[in-house]
Amino acid sequence: MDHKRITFLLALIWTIVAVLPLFFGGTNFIMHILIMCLIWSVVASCWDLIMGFAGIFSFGQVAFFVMGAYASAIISAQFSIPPIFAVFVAGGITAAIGILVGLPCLKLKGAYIALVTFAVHMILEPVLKGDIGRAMGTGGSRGLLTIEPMHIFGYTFTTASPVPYFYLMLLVAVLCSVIILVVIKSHWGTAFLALKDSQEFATCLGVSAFKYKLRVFALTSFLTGMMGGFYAHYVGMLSTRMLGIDLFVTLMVILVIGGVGKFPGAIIGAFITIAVNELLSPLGPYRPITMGAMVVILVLVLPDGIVGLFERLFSKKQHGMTH
Amino acid sequence: MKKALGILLILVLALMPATGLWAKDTIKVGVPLAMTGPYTDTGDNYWKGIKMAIDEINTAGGLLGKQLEPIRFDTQEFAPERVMQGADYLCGQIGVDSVHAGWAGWGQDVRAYGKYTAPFFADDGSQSAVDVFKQNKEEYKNIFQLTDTGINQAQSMFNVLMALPYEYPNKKAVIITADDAWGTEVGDTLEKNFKEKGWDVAMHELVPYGTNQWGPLLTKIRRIKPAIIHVEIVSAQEVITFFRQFMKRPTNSILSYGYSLVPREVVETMGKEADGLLGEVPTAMPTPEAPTPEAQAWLEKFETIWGHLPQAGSWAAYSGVKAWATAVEAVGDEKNHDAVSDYIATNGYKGETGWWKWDEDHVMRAGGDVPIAHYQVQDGVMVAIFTDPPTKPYKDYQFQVPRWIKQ
Amino acid sequence: MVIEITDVIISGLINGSVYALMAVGLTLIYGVSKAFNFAYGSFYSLGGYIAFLLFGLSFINNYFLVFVLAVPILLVFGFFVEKTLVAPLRKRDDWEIKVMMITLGLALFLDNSFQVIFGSRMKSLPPFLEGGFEAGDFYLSHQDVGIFFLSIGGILLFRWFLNNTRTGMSVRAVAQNPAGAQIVGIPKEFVFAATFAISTVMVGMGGILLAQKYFITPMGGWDILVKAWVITAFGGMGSIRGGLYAAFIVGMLEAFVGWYFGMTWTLIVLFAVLLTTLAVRPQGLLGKWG
Amino acid sequence: MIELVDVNACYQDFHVLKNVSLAVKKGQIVVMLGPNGHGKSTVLKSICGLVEKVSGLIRFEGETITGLGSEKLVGMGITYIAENRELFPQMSVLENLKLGAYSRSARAFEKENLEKVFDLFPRLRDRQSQLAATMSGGEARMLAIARGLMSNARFLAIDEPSLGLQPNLRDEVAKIIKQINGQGITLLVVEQNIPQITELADTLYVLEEGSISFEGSKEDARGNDHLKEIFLGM
Amino acid sequence: MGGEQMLRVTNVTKKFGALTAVNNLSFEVRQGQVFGIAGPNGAGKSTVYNLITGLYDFKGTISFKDQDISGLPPHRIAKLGIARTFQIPQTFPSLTVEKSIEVGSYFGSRKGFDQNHVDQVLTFVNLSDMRGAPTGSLNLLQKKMLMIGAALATRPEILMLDEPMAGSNAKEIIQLMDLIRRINQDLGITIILIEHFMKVLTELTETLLILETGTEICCGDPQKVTSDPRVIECYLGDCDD
Repeated sequence: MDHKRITFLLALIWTIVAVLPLFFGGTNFIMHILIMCLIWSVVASCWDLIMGFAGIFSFGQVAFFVMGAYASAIISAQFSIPPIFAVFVAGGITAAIGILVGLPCLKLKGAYIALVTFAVHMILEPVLKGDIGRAMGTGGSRGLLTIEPMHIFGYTFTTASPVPYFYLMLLVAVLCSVIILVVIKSHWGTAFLALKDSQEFATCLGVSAFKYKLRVFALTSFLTGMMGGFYAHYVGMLSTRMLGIDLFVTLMVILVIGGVGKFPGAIIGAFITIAVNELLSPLGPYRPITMGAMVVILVLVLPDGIVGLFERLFSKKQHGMTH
Repeated sequence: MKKALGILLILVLALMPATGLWAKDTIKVGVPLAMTGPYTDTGDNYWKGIKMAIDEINTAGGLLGKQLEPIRFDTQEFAPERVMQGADYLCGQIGVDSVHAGWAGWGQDVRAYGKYTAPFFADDGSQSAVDVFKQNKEEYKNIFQLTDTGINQAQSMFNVLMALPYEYPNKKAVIITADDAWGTEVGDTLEKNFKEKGWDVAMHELVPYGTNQWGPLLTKIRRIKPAIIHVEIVSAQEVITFFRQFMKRPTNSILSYGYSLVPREVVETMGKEADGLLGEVPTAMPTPEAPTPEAQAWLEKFETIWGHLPQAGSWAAYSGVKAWATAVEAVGDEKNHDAVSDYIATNGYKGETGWWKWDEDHVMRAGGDVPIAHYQVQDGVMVAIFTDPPTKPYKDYQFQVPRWIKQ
Repeated sequence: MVIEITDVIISGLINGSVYALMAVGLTLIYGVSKAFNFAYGSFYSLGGYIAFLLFGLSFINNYFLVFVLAVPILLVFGFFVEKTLVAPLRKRDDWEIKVMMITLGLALFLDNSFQVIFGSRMKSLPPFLEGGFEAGDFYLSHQDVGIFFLSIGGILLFRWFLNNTRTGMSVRAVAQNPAGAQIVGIPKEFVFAATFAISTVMVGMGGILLAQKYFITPMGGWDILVKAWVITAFGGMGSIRGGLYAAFIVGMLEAFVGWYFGMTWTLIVLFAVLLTTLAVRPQGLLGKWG
Repeated sequence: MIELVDVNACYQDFHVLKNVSLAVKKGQIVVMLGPNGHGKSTVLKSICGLVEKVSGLIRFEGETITGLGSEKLVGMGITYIAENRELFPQMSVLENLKLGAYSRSARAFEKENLEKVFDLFPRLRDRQSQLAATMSGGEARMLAIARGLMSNARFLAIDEPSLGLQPNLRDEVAKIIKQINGQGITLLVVEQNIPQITELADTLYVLEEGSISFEGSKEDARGNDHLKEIFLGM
Repeated sequence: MGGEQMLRVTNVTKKFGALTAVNNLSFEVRQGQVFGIAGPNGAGKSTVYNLITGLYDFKGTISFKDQDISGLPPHRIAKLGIARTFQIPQTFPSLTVEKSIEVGSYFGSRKGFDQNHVDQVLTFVNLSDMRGAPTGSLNLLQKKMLMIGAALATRPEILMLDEPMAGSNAKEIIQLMDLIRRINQDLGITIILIEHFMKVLTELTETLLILETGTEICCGDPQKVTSDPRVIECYLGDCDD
């Protein structure tokens, strides 16, 4: 998809999302879901950036998110840093961990990278719950029950009136999507694609696989960690339950629906997935069954997600749109 | 396969709007419980009690002449934002007049539902939930805990262990708990108590859920030969595998399972094999024989409806609904949430075993007519042998020295 | 102390043998078709549930009959899944990630279907061997010995199958050189589906073997998936011998770490060892097919 | 025996063969020449069912075989011997050979063919248990040809047998090709580094840009200046 | 002839398992030269390229303008001024023609990205009309041109071409030969050329290296080399034409 079309699509999505509070502003439940949609849309976009564009099978996205959330909560509590700064510090910490995780991954291939990054996810829970975590102030298995709410210029965002926080998150999500767009559009994105298509030729043209792969780890884990921070200060509570398989699968479904490597598909995917998940909620145990069935069917029927479907419809008229 | 899935999907989509239709003029009751994921079974226990209470009220003509209508919400794994979503959905979106939860998230729930006014009944059994409550008693006045905290429950377990008519061969204890909030709360309290009484806690192990290879730990236990082993993992798989592997070469130890004796599978799977195990249930309806005729009637009714004896939480959740209904009758307006909450807090509720009184932290403290019951599995059935506090033997039931202890 | 360490070693050996059976199945699919099966753990539970259902039938009263009936069911199921879900994706450039996604979806579907059909409560099977060896403080149950020998036997049987049967050789051929396999007339697509089916049988049999000891639960397979995955990568994806060594190393490591440091450390140590290994040898202990 | 009429073949979007027509008669050796990358291998692979998108008519002994997969064709007696050998590296020589006789029709003759092959390549007999990966280029080439023979093929398509061979072995390859042909096997060979093989040819084809640009005997070819220029380069 | 020494390969050996792909090879390339490498398929020609550009590690030393480049990662070597193409055209299907050229300009050029230079390169390789097209839609010749263009965009001092003529017809060969000449003479770029067509090599190159199973058979003036009996025997066979 060319950049003009992505920009247009982004503008369209965010405009629609921006007016949603006019309809749902009074219903906390829906506003809350919308805020979660915004958060997941950024996290999923980051995942898409690293997996879809850079072609690195990183499965550590949820782990980075949780790290960022804990880091921000702990920093703001222990060093009394205002949350609005703490989230960036948390992003920085997560980025540093992202680079550390990225280093061994440079040498590895597809499924191994998936394993190493997923290993980070698996280790995180015992670490956060165990002695190390408790020493850092994670509250062990009880989790953190009091996290300072976000406040800017004396205004405190509370969950009781979510509309202001919705707009704050919208601003953050717009900024993140612009960052991702700029990255895709800039030489970074070109480097990712070139490395993904033909690493040999790309490196022989001077593209440093090392540098750009580490950068994508750093960037995506920074943004993801930062979103974790925003999440923590919004919800006000944290536990290692986030590391359950549910969230991981939800993010995967977002990508399946949105389309891998089809930015801004992940954003659309996030809104659809979270909405469908809520709609299916009354079905109780049939909800995950339906979600699972949907993934299976969608991968077969709509392998490039919704954006891929649009593209296919477009490219029939307009030749030459490769994936 | 594809076709079948497609049909399923269509069915689901077709069913969706149907769930959104509610009959008019009912009182809506929120029921946020785990319907999927690892806590499904505990969610089920609570639901059975809640459903029984609601059906009872409805068949008796409803509350203030209106039928009760439960609105369920799947809390999944109690991720913080999920708990919040539940509160926003049930209280914010639907506008229910009371919420009956079970295990709902160790304090996250207090926050989430405290924002609203509808009376909220939870079975957290957690000191951290009480701590959150104490931060703002006015704001959280609609929150009611149906059971005592883990600290007090653990204290009670210790009291009973010390009161058993049995002479311990040594003063060595082993504590194994799950690495969750409940497990650590119980484990830490027990360790403190043991140490105060001059016992040696030779091993205090946290284990992750899903542990079912106990070889390495049992190896250590066999060396220690403790007088008491306390296991606190509220998941049948773990405690059964532990027991079976322990029984291959048992030590002369009393096996205390605390709250982890109560998942229905434990006794149902093992039957008489489980004889000798100790455990406890807070806010309990002692079995097999209830303390009062009303309670006995309730027990029998539960068994007729669901086909088995009540599990931990069923009766507590049932009583929560009844307590709220009593208060609503007294206040005369289900929408006056504050008045209903105040009524419950000051007047309590008279249940099958006697009076329920919430303390100033809105916790149903163990004792009086609603004590913690301590059980031993005897002949394949959970038999209440003690109640606490105060620690006293229950009816004529006797503690039996487990068969694996060689004296 | 000696008895304690013997106990730990035996516990490591028995777990290692079962891990080996599971890991060999996973490494097999990866080695042959480069597909990563996220639903592998769910197939483990599936095996258990099939056995549970079979034991519910009146004419079935022993494990032998269960195995005889369960194997073809698992075989057909695995074959069917490969043909309908995995094979259609193989033509795509990004099929690797698509296969991961579709099998993840399948896992979600299966696990929750188990939950709806069988309930979230665990299911148990009758023990297949009673009693045990006893010598002083030392005890070894017959069941564990049985599990050990059946697992090892299963792997040896599989090894024999790979080395000595025509189908087995064609599986190895596709793994080593798919183009070459096609040239000599081996139906590649069939071999892909067949290996998928065989690996389903292996993990399903694991599920049946362990059901009595560890029970069957709807979500019980995830643990198995993660372990098998770690072992596979540790030993070298696609290397059966590597997987075998890795399985026993992991089994021992778990036993010793759990005994010495505590159970919560096993996962951390496991992954630490894995990461260190991969940092030094990105292809795992034993690189390709061995 | 083999006949191609207006065959087209594509790899992904890349149209490799354009209306190729050729014929190989029973018992013949036909040699195909042409610049690298112009589709010679694709012709062989198309015949042997190794190219996904093939259209046109391919006939084997009068029977249409267009679109059939290699697993069928190998059974019918059509076998491809790849330029880059495509052996199974972690298997022994014997295992490689046995797999050569994978098809149902070849299984019955496995023992017999094994003897024949060992007679043809005595060196392989001595190295039955050696892993293919550890063999030298020449031995591996022999093994590839031997594996092809194990399929009991009546038609062999041999792709650049000289690839990676030491010069002194080329004579041997030519000799073997002659011997194989002598056993009654029809051959279509792509080879331009071994003049001896060109010498053996009953018919020569030249493939340029995916189309046949020359068909005729070797004598005709010698007289053709264009051919000299494009592929002999002198 | 007689320019400064650009690239020196000294005693380089590369083994893949039991196979020795390159065996104790030494040669040097001087500035402004067109240096040819020939030899039968599988003689190790492409491997030599992979060693020079840092894709594989090896024994021995390779130096570029007196700087030892052995062991440097490929992107560093590219940045020093060594560019290459591949025998099987490698392109970036996710990128357009212009973007692909930009990759070279942005990442490989010491002078940094320069739009004018990209435009010049596009014109030079005859792809200005296709700049917006996705690389997947190109034909074989265009893909080769694009590969050469991307390599040129790095402003290399040495351009290494791997069988550029493979799969081309007579007309295209002439076109490509002309392009190579222009790169060498107009842009002053030293060229190393792997090729099968003897005619191309004899016409274009000043020095010709013949490889056989990774070993040097002969090296020197192409006319002399092609008349060397050892070469005729190994490479051309005793062709009676």
